[in-house]
Amino acid sequence: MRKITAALCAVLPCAAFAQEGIDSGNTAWLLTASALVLFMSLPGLALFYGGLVRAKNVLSVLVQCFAIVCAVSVLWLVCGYSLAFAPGNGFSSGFIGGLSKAFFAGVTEGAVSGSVPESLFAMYQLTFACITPALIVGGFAERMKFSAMLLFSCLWLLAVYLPVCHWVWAGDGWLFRLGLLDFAGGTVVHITAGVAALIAALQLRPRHGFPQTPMMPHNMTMTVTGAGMLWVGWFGFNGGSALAADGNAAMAILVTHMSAAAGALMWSAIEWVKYGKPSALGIVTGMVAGLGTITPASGYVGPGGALVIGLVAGFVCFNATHYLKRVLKVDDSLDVFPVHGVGGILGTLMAGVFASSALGVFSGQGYAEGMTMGRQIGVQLLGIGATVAYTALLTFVLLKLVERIVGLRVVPEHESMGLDTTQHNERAYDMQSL
Amino acid sequence: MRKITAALCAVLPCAAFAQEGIDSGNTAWLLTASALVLFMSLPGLALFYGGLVRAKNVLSVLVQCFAIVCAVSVLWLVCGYSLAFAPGNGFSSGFIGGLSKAFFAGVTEGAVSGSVPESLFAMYQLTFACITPALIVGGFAERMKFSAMLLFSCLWLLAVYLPVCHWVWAGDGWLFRLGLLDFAGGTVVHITAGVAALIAALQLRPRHGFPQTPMMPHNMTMTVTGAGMLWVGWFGFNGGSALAADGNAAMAILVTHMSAAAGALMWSAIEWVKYGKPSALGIVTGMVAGLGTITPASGYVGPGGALVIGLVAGFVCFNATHYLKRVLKVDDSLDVFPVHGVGGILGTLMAGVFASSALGVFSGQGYAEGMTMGRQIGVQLLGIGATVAYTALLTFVLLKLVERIVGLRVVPEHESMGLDTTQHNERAYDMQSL
Amino acid sequence: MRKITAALCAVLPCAAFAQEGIDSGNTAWLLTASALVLFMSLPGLALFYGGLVRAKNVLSVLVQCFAIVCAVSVLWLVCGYSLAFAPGNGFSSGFIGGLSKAFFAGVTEGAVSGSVPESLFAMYQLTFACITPALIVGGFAERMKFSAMLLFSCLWLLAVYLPVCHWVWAGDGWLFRLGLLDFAGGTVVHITAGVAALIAALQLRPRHGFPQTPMMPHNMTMTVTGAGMLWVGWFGFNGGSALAADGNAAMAILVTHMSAAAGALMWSAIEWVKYGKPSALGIVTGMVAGLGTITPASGYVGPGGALVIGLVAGFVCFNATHYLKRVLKVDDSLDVFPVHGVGGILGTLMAGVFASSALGVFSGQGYAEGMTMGRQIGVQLLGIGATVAYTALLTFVLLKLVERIVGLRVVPEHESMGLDTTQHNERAYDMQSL
Amino acid sequence: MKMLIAIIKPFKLDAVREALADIGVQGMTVTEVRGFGRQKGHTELYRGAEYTVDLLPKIKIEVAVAPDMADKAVEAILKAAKTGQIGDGKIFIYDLDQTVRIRTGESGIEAV
Amino acid sequence: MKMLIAIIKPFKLDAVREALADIGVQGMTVTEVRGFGRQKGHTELYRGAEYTVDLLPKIKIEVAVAPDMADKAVEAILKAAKTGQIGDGKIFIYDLDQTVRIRTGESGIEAV
Amino acid sequence: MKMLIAIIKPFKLDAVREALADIGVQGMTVTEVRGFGRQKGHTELYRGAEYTVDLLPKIKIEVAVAPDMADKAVEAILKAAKTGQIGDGKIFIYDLDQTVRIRTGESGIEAV
Ligand SMILES: Nc1ncnc2c1ncn2[C@@H]1O[C@H](COP(=O)(O)OP(=O)(O)O)[C@@H](O)[C@H]1O
Ligand SMILES: Nc1ncnc2c1ncn2[C@@H]1O[C@H](COP(=O)(O)OP(=O)(O)O)[C@@H](O)[C@H]1O
Ligand SMILES: Nc1ncnc2c1ncn2[C@@H]1O[C@H](COP(=O)(O)OP(=O)(O)O)[C@@H](O)[C@H]1O
Repeated sequence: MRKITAALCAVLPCAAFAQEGIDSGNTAWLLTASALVLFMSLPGLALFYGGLVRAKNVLSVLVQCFAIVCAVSVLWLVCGYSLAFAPGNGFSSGFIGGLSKAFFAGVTEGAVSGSVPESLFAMYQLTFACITPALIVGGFAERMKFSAMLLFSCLWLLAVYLPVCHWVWAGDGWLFRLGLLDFAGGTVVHITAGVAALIAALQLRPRHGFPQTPMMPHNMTMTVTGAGMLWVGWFGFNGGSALAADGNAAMAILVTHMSAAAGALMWSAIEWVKYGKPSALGIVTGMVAGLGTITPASGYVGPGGALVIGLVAGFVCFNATHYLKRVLKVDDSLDVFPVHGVGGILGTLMAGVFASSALGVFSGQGYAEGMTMGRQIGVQLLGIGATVAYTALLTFVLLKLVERIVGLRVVPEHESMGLDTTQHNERAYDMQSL
Repeated sequence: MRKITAALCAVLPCAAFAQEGIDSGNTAWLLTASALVLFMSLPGLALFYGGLVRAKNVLSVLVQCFAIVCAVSVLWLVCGYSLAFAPGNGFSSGFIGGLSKAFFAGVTEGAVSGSVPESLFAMYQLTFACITPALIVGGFAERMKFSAMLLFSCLWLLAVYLPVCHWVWAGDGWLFRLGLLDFAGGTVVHITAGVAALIAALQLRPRHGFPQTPMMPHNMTMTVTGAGMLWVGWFGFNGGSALAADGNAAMAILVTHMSAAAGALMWSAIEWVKYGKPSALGIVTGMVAGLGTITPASGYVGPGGALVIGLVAGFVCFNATHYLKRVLKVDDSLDVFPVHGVGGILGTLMAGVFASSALGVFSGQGYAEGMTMGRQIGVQLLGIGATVAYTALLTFVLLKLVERIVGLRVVPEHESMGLDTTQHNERAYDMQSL
Repeated sequence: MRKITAALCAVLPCAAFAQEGIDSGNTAWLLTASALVLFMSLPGLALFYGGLVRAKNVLSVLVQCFAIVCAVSVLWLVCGYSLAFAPGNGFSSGFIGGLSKAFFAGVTEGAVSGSVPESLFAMYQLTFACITPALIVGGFAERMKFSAMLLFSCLWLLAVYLPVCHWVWAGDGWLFRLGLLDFAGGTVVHITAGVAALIAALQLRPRHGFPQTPMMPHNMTMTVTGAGMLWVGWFGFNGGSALAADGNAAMAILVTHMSAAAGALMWSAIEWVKYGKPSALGIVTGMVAGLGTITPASGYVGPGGALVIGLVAGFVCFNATHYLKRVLKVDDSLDVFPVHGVGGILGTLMAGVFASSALGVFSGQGYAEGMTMGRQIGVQLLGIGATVAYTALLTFVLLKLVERIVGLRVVPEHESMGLDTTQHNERAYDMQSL
Repeated sequence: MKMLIAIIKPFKLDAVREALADIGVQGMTVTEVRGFGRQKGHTELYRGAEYTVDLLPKIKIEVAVAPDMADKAVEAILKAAKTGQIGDGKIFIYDLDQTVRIRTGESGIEAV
Repeated sequence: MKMLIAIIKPFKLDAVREALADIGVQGMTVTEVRGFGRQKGHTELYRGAEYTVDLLPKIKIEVAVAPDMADKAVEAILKAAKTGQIGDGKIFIYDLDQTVRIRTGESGIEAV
Repeated sequence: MKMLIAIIKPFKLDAVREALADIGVQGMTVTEVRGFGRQKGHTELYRGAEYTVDLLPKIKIEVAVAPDMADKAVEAILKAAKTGQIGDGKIFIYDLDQTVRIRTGESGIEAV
């Protein structure tokens, strides 16, 4: 999303640019991309996650995804967009935006950002802010109170997402200024969500019965449906981050697609070798790993690089999932950290490698002027480290806070009855109603 | 959809305009928007409704939505598009279009409407004509004969939808000329559908067992899936109504999104306070209320106004639903009137308020030249009143007619066996097939 | 897809054209169309097919669709795109492309194809290459080994899809040079898939229990959901094949929509007359027949022609299905041949008729210069004949080969236990997990 | 104690439940089953072919009652479940050896 | 009267139904159940971990027959449901106290 | 032989299965049912209205045991399934006339 911020740099100082023309083709694509990224959250991710939990908890997952999207949207209007993308003040300007765009001040029908309406840029970015906390749901699924979940998600958006987004994508963000390559959210979205899910899983402790009792997905067809939607929606996620309908966007969706395919095939191959059979859950999980991992790299690498990135994603995320759940016995319910967190780290790193234009068939679009592979990897490592550390610390503190205020976890009886009945007074399925 | 008609005004008198250039960006967005609005009907609305009925009737709802889309499409080709959008004749021209475009006469590959191909304008408008009668299905669900449903939907399209569409969106429509603000179908779509559903619910009388027997949704995950699709598709519904990929479209999707979020949060909050727990059905119903309500206002208001519109929508539609179903005991099966009808009325009214550019943070894009808030509200009230009255009367008459011809309701035994088996010879689920 | 190849003609000889400008509107539409066609495969077609099989096999169908998309994508990168679209060598150039674009050589961010980035053209075409072998899955569903399915699909892509695609859509393809009208894949996609499914069904022999035991769809709501997605996605399939956001694309989606509606209504009408009740499966199957049949014609015909094409599609495909399954007792499990194969043949033929600009209200966009209806029909017949014969022969040989290497069919016990457990170690539904 | 096991038409469940409540029956267990008897199933369409579905959906109700209540309970079910058309179902009556309430460990008639 | 309750492998349902029809059994009730016995379940994959699923899907068939038909019916089920591998299932036979046909109120053997 | 049919709370299934395994019970059949007794259901929300759901999900376990095992098995179920709150369920005990293992045709106690 390099261009975003470049564009913003130019635009922010003077609103007079608003008169400048918008490009209808770029606008058409970003309108579409906004719909696609919303589609990833609702119903894509909701179904992907919902199918994986037990029948007694599926509605709780769906409601959580919906409620997060709604609450984040209102926060975005109030101050979120401004804190992420308005120019910051003085010393803190590298860390957090100012309030000059609170309540979308100045985001009128005529305001322009780059070659698209600023209202569209704000809408598009909102869809990213929505899906990030929704991803975390997978870490604490099947045991968190709804009230705690909602409070935590709002606080987390304000305290974690908005600052990190500013660091990486705002023109005055400190990581942006260092030249961090994160095209569509390896650090901003996947690392923050993955790390937060891990911390939440640790702090909430495992679901009752874990790990002896198998907690099988209640509806794998729902998960596969959601997976297909995620794949399609990711075209908007990565392709839209070019903020234009051009070669950059086109190449972004092509490499995104290749990495998804490679990740899926790798995960399936490992299962096939190890267990004799490739599974549905395996192929779609590998696909998500491939998609998450290519995300930061998608605007910088070529198809050959994408193939390698996807294969590495499938391999590493498979083993990370296995290690975390089976060896360390951490109950990150839907494996958010090993897939998104690890994928985001891997991808941010590999963006620094495969952006190089000197790798033959594995070449990317090349580094910024004056950048070398060594220095770029250094910046990528710094970005990863800062994001991981900041997210882990803040998430821990916020969860402690929420625990104090409303408590984190439902009582054991409610956990065994399921969250649908106890948190939402509903059952998902009623095939017998006469 | 002001621009639609403005554009049409210019285009209709002389087909020579067809040579004028089309804008590829605007065309790209309207192609996409057409797909999005079709997606709202199939499978979006079909799933949203289908999940809410009992398992024995789910296919009947799905088939009804499909059949309506198909039948309306053919009618649109034959005469629908022409009656809605071709210039009318003489005295009647404010009320109904002429037949000069029947069988898409003149709608060639080269014909242009505004800055897009006229074939695209016709296609886009068709998707609105499809979803409107499909919305009515919720009013008479679980008890209407398929033959009666199909006949009624066709007649209703011709006698209600096409005229009202002409009034509001054709350059020579009487409400259009008065300056009614209805950007994307508060009157044309939501009020007509809501009122028709109410009349149908009254005329068909309640489902057997209503209201003592609870008739619980058979698959809430299906309903939530459909809700997510509706939200996404609505970007095409409201954003596409700008007929261009510009700031107007961008702002339309932003305010649409905000109203959906606000409606959902409000409905959830009421449930939380009143019953101690927010439900999945509640959050998605509030979302639909927010979306339906912002529809007529979406091209005229700003984000602050949208927030208010969404909150009001959640509050009023919740209470309307409760009142109609629990107090008046009207069996509008899936609450079409209290959500779409009431929402459409509210939204058309509030469009007249929040279009004002003098409301500070709640300002909109301003009134047309020479219009004041008072006069605008007067026009809005007139539009609402005329649409409600005309729709109610015609719907009543058409149902009487259909009753005469084929009868409206299935026999009680068939109702208790379910419409899937008795009307379509199928069962939705067969998990036991060996 | 005439323009594709016309554009390619211009582009292929000299890569220097890469500097030429791209159109952001056309690019925006093709980005969207790529997402839409991917959406047709995942989850559209997967759900459409998945709902029709028995509960014990649904995951196998979903995994097959996913695995095909993944494997085809990697093959496309390696050599597929090049063999289909790079200029061929010498004598063979009419039959298969060369390897000059293997590993996407030269498909850089800056490369242009017509008015869009070449990477986008390659991506868009890839989505067609993915769905074609996925369509074949319906022919051998519920009994083929996963390993055999994967091997067969890869070989089939290389040996059947890529050559036929080159014949019809590459500038030096022999059928392209003859002037075959196949806008979006009547021969390339539907005839090849339909014929291959038929051959596969014959060679694998019927499912155990066919035809005495009814093998009812396990979840018709899933099938209807997939059908809705297919309809929407088809806008990208046919509309995107214009490779531009213009009147050609707009008319393509309009006629696509009309044919779908007409096919659905016709199929329903036949059921209504014949069995007294129209079914859900009937209406969606008629819709798919209408869509498949209009595909080759979609860029050349008008709405009137589309109506006729849809009606004919519904009528002929209904009877073909009945004849093949009930009279000939061929177990093409999900009726791929009678719907897609027969539809593709019909549509390719009727494209030759309804392209004529001399049919009054049924007129199309007219023939190429120097072409008459008689000659055009001759070319269409030749294209159909060559595609059918080539596909049948090659599919037969490839299946024999795969049979030798890994065997085609699961053992009877596994067939009766279901492919989900035996091939993928999973169950689709587990509503009892506690 | 007696155990009455009735197979009824699904839409009669509410009526039967009420009828049993009226005579003081305090508990029951309900299962979804499929069955056939005289009633021979119906046809379903599948892409242009009609199939016969033999097994029709039914509801099975299990009610344990004290021996002296058995006749009254049978009576109540008969009345509530009857439509007079084939497929109305059957009542099967078993002798129960023993009944135990899990919560209290009580057994015999008090446990019903 | 006797009530035979057989637990069989799901894919044997059709065969058993036909075998019973052949000897003149006119009705039955079918329930989906899960069970285990000697047969100990199978493993399933879940993101890189294998789990054992103990309870396997089975079909329960209930058939009420006149006492003199019981042996023939058992025979028929045995023959039709047998694969010779573990997990083939069981037949449990109960004495029925009484049987009533809801449609007519008939009871006893005529009601079967 | 005795057939124990227990209706228990769904989340107690694992505990009961283990308790029975511990005393050597080798097989069982499980069905999902719904029921009510003292426990009267709960309310559910539906668009601004609360409804009472009478029939609650329960699990039915069927275990055939040799007569001398019956008491031990009842004991085991009682202990494992009890929460002390209403809705814990019931155990119904039937006499079994006969048991047959389909795979081998064995009958009687060996068939259990
Ligand atoms: N012999 C039987 N054994 C077990 N269940 C039976 C038997 N006969 C009937 N049933 C059950 O009762 C249901 C209704 O029986 P049916 O014979 O159709 O009713 P009726 O003869 O009273 O009209 C069947 O669907 C089946 O579930
Ligand atoms: N003691 C028992 N009580 C109740 N049901 C049983 C019992 N033993 C077996 N079953 C049922 O019979 C099915 C098949 O039993 P299994 O022992 O696996 O077969 P077999 O020993 O004949 O090979 C089980 O899945 C279970 O449903
Ligand atoms: N008389 C009965 N006949 C059949 N099943 C019963 C009967 N009483 C209770 N049950 C079953 O047992 C379950 C638990 O019964 P309940 O009375 O709520 O428990 P308790 O009284 O032991 O607290 C019920 O849901 C129902 O399935």
